[in-house]
Amino acid sequence: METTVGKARSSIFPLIFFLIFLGITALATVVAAADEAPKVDTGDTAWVLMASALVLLMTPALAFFYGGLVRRKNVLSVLMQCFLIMCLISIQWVLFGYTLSFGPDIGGWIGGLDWFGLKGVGLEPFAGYAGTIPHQAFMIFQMMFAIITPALIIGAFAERMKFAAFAVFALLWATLVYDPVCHWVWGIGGFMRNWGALDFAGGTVVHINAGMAALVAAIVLGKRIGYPDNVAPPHNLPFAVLGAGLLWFGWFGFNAGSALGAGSLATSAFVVTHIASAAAGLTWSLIEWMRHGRPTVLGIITGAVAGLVAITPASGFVTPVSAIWIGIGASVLCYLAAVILKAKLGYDDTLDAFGVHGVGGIWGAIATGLFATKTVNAAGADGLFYGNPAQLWIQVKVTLVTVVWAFVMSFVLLKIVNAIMGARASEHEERVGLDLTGHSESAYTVLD
Amino acid sequence: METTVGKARSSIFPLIFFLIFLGITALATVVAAADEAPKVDTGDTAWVLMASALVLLMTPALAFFYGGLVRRKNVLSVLMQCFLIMCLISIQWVLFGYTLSFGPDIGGWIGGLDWFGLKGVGLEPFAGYAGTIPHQAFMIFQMMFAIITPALIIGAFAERMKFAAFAVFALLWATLVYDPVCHWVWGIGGFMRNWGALDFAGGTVVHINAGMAALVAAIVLGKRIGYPDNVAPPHNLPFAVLGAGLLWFGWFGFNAGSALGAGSLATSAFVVTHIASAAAGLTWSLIEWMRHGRPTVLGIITGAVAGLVAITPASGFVTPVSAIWIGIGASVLCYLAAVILKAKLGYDDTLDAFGVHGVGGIWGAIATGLFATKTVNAAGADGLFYGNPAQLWIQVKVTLVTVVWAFVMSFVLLKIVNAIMGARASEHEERVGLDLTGHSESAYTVLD
Amino acid sequence: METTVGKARSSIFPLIFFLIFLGITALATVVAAADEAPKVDTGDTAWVLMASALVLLMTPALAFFYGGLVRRKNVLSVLMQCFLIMCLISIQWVLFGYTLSFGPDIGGWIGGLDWFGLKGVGLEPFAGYAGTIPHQAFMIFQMMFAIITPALIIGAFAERMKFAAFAVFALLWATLVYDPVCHWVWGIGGFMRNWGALDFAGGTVVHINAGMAALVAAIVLGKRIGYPDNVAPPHNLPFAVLGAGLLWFGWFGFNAGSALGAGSLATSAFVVTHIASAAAGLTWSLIEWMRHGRPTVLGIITGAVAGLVAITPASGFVTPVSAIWIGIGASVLCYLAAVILKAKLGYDDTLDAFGVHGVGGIWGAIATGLFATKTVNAAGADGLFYGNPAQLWIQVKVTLVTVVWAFVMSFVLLKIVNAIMGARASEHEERVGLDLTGHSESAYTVLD
Amino acid sequence: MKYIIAIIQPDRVQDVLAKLEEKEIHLVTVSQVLGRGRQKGIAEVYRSHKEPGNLLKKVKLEIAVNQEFVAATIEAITSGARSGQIGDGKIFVLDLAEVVRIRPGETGGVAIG
Amino acid sequence: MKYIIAIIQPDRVQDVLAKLEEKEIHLVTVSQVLGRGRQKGIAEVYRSHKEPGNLLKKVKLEIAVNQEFVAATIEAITSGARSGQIGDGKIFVLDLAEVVRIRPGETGGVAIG
Amino acid sequence: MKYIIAIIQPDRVQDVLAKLEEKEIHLVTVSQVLGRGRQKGIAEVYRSHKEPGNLLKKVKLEIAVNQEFVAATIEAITSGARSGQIGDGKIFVLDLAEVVRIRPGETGGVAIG
Ligand SMILES: Nc1ncnc2c1ncn2[C@@H]1O[C@H](COP(=O)(O)OP(=O)(O)O)[C@@H](O)[C@H]1O
Ligand SMILES: Nc1ncnc2c1ncn2[C@@H]1O[C@H](COP(=O)(O)OP(=O)(O)O)[C@@H](O)[C@H]1O
Ligand SMILES: Nc1ncnc2c1ncn2[C@@H]1O[C@H](COP(=O)(O)OP(=O)(O)O)[C@@H](O)[C@H]1O
Repeated sequence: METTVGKARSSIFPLIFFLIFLGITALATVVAAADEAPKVDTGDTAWVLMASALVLLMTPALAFFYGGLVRRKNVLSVLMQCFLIMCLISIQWVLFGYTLSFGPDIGGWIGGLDWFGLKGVGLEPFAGYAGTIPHQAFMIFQMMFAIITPALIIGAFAERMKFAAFAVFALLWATLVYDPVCHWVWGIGGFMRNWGALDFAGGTVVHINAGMAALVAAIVLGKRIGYPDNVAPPHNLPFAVLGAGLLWFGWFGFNAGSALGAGSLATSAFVVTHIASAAAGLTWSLIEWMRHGRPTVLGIITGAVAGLVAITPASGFVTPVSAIWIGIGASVLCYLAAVILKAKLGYDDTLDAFGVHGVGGIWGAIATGLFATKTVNAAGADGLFYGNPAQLWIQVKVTLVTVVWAFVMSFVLLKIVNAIMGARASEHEERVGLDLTGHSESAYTVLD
Repeated sequence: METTVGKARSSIFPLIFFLIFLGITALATVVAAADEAPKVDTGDTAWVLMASALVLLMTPALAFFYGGLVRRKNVLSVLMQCFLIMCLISIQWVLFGYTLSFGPDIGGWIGGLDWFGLKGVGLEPFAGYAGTIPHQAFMIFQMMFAIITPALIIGAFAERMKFAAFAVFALLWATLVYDPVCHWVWGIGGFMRNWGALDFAGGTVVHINAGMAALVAAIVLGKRIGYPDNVAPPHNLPFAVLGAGLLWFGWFGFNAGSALGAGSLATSAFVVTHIASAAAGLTWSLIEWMRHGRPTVLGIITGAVAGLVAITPASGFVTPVSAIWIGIGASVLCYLAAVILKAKLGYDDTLDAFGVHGVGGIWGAIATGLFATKTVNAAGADGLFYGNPAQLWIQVKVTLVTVVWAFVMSFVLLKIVNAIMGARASEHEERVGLDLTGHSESAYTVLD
Repeated sequence: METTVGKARSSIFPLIFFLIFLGITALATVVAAADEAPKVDTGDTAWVLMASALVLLMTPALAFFYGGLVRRKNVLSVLMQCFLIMCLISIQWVLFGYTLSFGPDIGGWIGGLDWFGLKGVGLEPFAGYAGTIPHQAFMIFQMMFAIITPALIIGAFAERMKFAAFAVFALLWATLVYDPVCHWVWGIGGFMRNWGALDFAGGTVVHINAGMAALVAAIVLGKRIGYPDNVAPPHNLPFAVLGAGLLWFGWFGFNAGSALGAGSLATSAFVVTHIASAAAGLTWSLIEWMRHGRPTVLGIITGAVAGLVAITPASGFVTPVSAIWIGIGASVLCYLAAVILKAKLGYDDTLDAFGVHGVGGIWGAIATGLFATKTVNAAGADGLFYGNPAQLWIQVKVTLVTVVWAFVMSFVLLKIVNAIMGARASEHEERVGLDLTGHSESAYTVLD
Repeated sequence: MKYIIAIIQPDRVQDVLAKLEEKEIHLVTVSQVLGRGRQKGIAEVYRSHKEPGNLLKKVKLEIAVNQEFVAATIEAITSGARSGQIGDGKIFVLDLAEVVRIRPGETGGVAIG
Repeated sequence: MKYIIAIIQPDRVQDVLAKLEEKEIHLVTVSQVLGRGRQKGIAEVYRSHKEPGNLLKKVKLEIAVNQEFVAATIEAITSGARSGQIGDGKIFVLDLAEVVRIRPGETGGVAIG
Repeated sequence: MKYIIAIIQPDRVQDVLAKLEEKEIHLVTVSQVLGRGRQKGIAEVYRSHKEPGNLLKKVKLEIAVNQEFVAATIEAITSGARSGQIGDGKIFVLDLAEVVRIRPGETGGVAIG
């Protein structure tokens, strides 16, 4: 594979230069790694490839989770938006998304275009990110995150956004909002990474980012006709349950895959992910049971997802027992946001993308600063409860910056899209349904 | 990871003491293993993590398999029961289920509480159970079994059990019925394990256990209103097919994952699992074809599941060709039970949880005693057909003990729950449907 | 595992003899491999097992992709056909399918019966096919391909074929059409393999083969009553989307699994598979958007599948950027075939099994001859664009031979089946629906 | 001839059909409807938000009969559908001007059966 | 004015609609129903247990027409729906007292079309 | 007594039910139907093939009322369902010979409410 190696080299040069600014030790490590020509580990690669497949599956899963909750006349529009993102963002990532996010750093803000079109992103490991799997394996794993993040936002504007406007917004958002934050937190040289921010699998990058965009979208697009009292209930709850089940399944790839190898760390992430989800699902049910005398299916699956969201940034740093607390906190806070707060403020976050991902993501980022411990991950840090308040402060800072960034940027982008092409479907389209008006299809036939 | 190791040690002491009673050889092995400080194998870990995810997926899969077969008005109640179990039993397992099942043995009957809250269940391998994967990986893999087992019982009392009563019963059953049997068969020191019982992936622990509980539940709760002639047919067979497909997929993790590594044994288990399922599905179809002139979808998926159940205990010990026979036997016997026997005796096992899991599990346990061969697994034993009748006798003994235990304990627990809170839904609730009366939701909207 | 080894040996002898005819070098390699007693690699095995599970899942996935697109009264018949194939072909493969396909070669045309009933297909690696995983792992992985290929054909005759006739045809086709082509292309000694044909994961063996059979079936069985204007639209598009999502997920196993290990090659195959699918889905949407002003859900999922089909033979040999071109080409060509050509010629390929798999497969086989490069896979070859027109010519030859073979054989088999038992359902059965008339079931209840 | 429309509780369908059988009234058309009546059903709750307007699931029966069967039909329906609780439903009797059996093209009283 | 209700076989809907078109009868309301009639459908079998009571899937057409169209409508339906086999269905003709078009609020004969 | 059948646009159901409430007309039966009318809906397109015959989704309301409520009912439906665009729907008024409440077995005018 001569040429690939060649390619790889050529783009390692700028990297090496940059590394000098990172200090000799760092440099040493990497160079060393480079010298030893890091060997691909089959077990690690098997796991990261499988994890990538699992995370890819999360987008169709999300499509069903969301699609089951909308009205019969809009279910296809949701599935379509999710599928479009799977296609569109994948190409964006290959062409320039990956290099903007992980390419050679420019001042801590963004990756350079050196890896445009994956040039130089070869099949040899790139020690800077993952020393035991092919660089392309890391690239494709990260691609799946870039795909699902904008898809999460759909929950906020479901049932009323124009498809064309959505497509443009999604592409802009992925490029101008997601890629930068991704670089700040995970890219070599990213300033938040240098602050020592802990975000194992995307609490800030994925959930806070998407959650805030969701809140903005709900506000900018306004309420659906008839909201809150004349909007029909979920048209197919079993679909939502199917989606939730597949999300839970896929999330193992999301979090445990972020260990970028199959060892103790992946195992730990896998375990706490499951536990937090279970604790959160149980908590949400109990809250409903106490408040209404009956736990609901929608409640338990929403809780489980909230738990998965909250554990995401913490999943590589906390113990199983801490995971229970994180899960409980997730359901309590997300319930307050999705049920109490939303009703109070009156914005129409159709499927609680903000209530669950925004709030859950913020809680997760903070919780990481509370429960993180080096006993789980020596490469991590200790949190407040392990005697290190500094980490909590870092987490707070990172959260605030991301919240502000995502809010402002999403607002600006939506306003621009709206000005150019109109973001909201016409009243007629909304009444008839987006499936027929937007895609000339109906989800189900009435007669045989 | 100093502390983790520390923890691990601290709770290995009682284990070592106990091991002394087990004789020097056993002791030697373990200590040796401990001395060599077993290294985590990335391939084995990747496989066990993936297998854990697959087994977790089986519970939502089961939810759809069951949910598709009930009436429209009860589908959510089934999905809810499955999801609750995913949450509830996970927490139970973390807090005390795992230590009761696999913790340091107490007289062969139960595990001690040393590992309460996973204390000392760390990220180092625990050679006693699996020497090449982190101890927590083994713990989480086993957790998924503890989750799905009580979920299997749902099939017997679907459409008529009160949700609260169900929740209490599930927790009690997991703790007082499942955990002990799990310890007897798989826990170090468990008496059945010491008998030399062969149960590769849970024929006794999972299927006979759940199957007998199902029979008891069907009897104790009584028939549904209108059974057998006025109960509407499956409301959504495609959902049942979806569930069956995902169960088949997940079962590879269930059986091949039980090899706790990715090598020849896992491969062998994977292969025979698939073959037995195929043979059984085909057999059930042929039986129906002969008896009614038409094979049914419900029939082929039921057969496939029966085959998966039957091969479970044998999956680490038999050849591909034996797997065909086991599959054929499974469908013949389960068909007799679910169709002929049930009609004769007149109990209302709604979805044949006993007919498929009870009968299939018993057949599997016995078949293991017939077809097992050391050529497949040197660590196993030969069965009757390989000249070792003793093994068959062991299998029979184990089966009988489990059958009696599960029957009696399940009966007692159900009676207690019934006495305290009433296990059966009111006639009104049953007529209106458990979705609306139990969870204030309907699965599908009628109008758009 | 003495005996297994014993077995393995015993049937390696004929193989060795045959190898002599293959020349000393080949012999040397294998013998060497044999001498070194190849060791099972846990990472590679974990990946191949997982990939096998993924490919198995593709058949239920296909069932939903197809099932969602037919009318309400025929959905079960499609699910049933897919499930029957899962059972039937698995047994066929174990008994004689595998040995016919991969057994010791007979004159380049077919495998001998030496491995009848998997005799001698043990748990040791078989270096000739895959040196780092158990032979049975290779066997089961290949089995999943043998299952899904005939299932693909269902799309062409859906809604009008008699179940019994289908069962007989499927078995004959798998044995007399699939197994030989599989041997030619992938079996040691297969003549196309010796030509140097490149087919990484089954463009010819799977897709062209099934696609041509589909065209034949559509022609031989004739149009459905009311086609084209009075055939109701897809009865459940979300099911089709679910199927497409799971197909995409499973295809990672299909293509990346074909690397038979977890390393750079698997990673490369994984990456290009995803990219081609994304590019194709996007392309199909854009075509519809331009032609009708609205992109459809059915369109984007059809495009995504077309992309997956086209990249299949190329997946081990091309770069990410080439994958984009292959994906674009797939959607353009398949759109022309499924929409323009089909309407012109007027045959009723119900779900475009030919339009997507036949045409997409042909494009993929040719494209491999254009875009293949040794920089990705040293064991491969360069294509036209990398200065080697010879490879293109080989690909064309292979395509032509497969097209002719599949067309003629499928035609003959269908005619025979038709003559013996009648392939087409009666008008009454077709009007009432195949679910009720063929399986005595209805997919959904109308009342609760 | 009369065209009788009855709205009943979904779980009573089998009982009513049986009763009709007893009275030799074999021909019935059944469909699913939603009803708003006196009965206040169980409110559905999503994200802790109570759904307004309780449209409950009901089943509609349509039966065309000759005059002499009207009483028997009503009798059969009421006996089969009555639970005594609110929500049992209603029976509406309309005049039926003409009936045509599609098959042989008979009309009137003979066609109805 | 008459209110015509027809119960036909599901697979005949397109044919009947076409026939109605020919007779310039464009306005129709269609719905799915279950019917118990003379036709003894194929019994459904689950776990080898034959389901009782064969409610077969049928389609219901509702057409409001002025007196002069009644014959044509019945003619169109019968011709489109007739297969000659049992189960073809029935046509019921009811008197229609009044019709109101919601849009402009027209009433009577003019509103019907 | 009259038996009123109305075909309206699906998204108007809530509005109409509300209007009916205002006029104290609580009892309604609702069902989903397909309608072919003047309104030419958006054609569905599958594999770039336009589906023929546009049967649009509509909702059917059935309301049995005493004579004195007829006007109010029609008024409520029209006001709630009217968007002014084609497709708003129709109201059909049939004579209702008899009503029986299943529960206590009342009949006639009292049973209707
Ligand atoms: N006047 C009416 N017009 C139309 N439908 C009615 C009328 N009265 C009752 N119904 C139907 O009958 C069902 C049962 O009526 P309800 O008032 O709930 O019980 P009951 O008839 O026992 O008082 C209602 O849900 C509605 O569908
Ligand atoms: N008297 C009736 N009242 C209500 N529905 C009827 C009546 N007669 C027939 N039907 C409907 O018409 C359908 C066809 O009737 P059936 O007796 O099966 O065939 P045919 O009309 O050819 O004798 C039945 O399934 C039922 O739905
Ligand atoms: N004469 C009729 N018979 C039966 N149904 C009708 C009739 N006229 C209208 N409808 C129903 O009313 C619906 C609306 O009618 P349409 O002509 O589309 O709008 P408008 O009533 O505003 O002219 C139609 O889809 C159909 O279901």
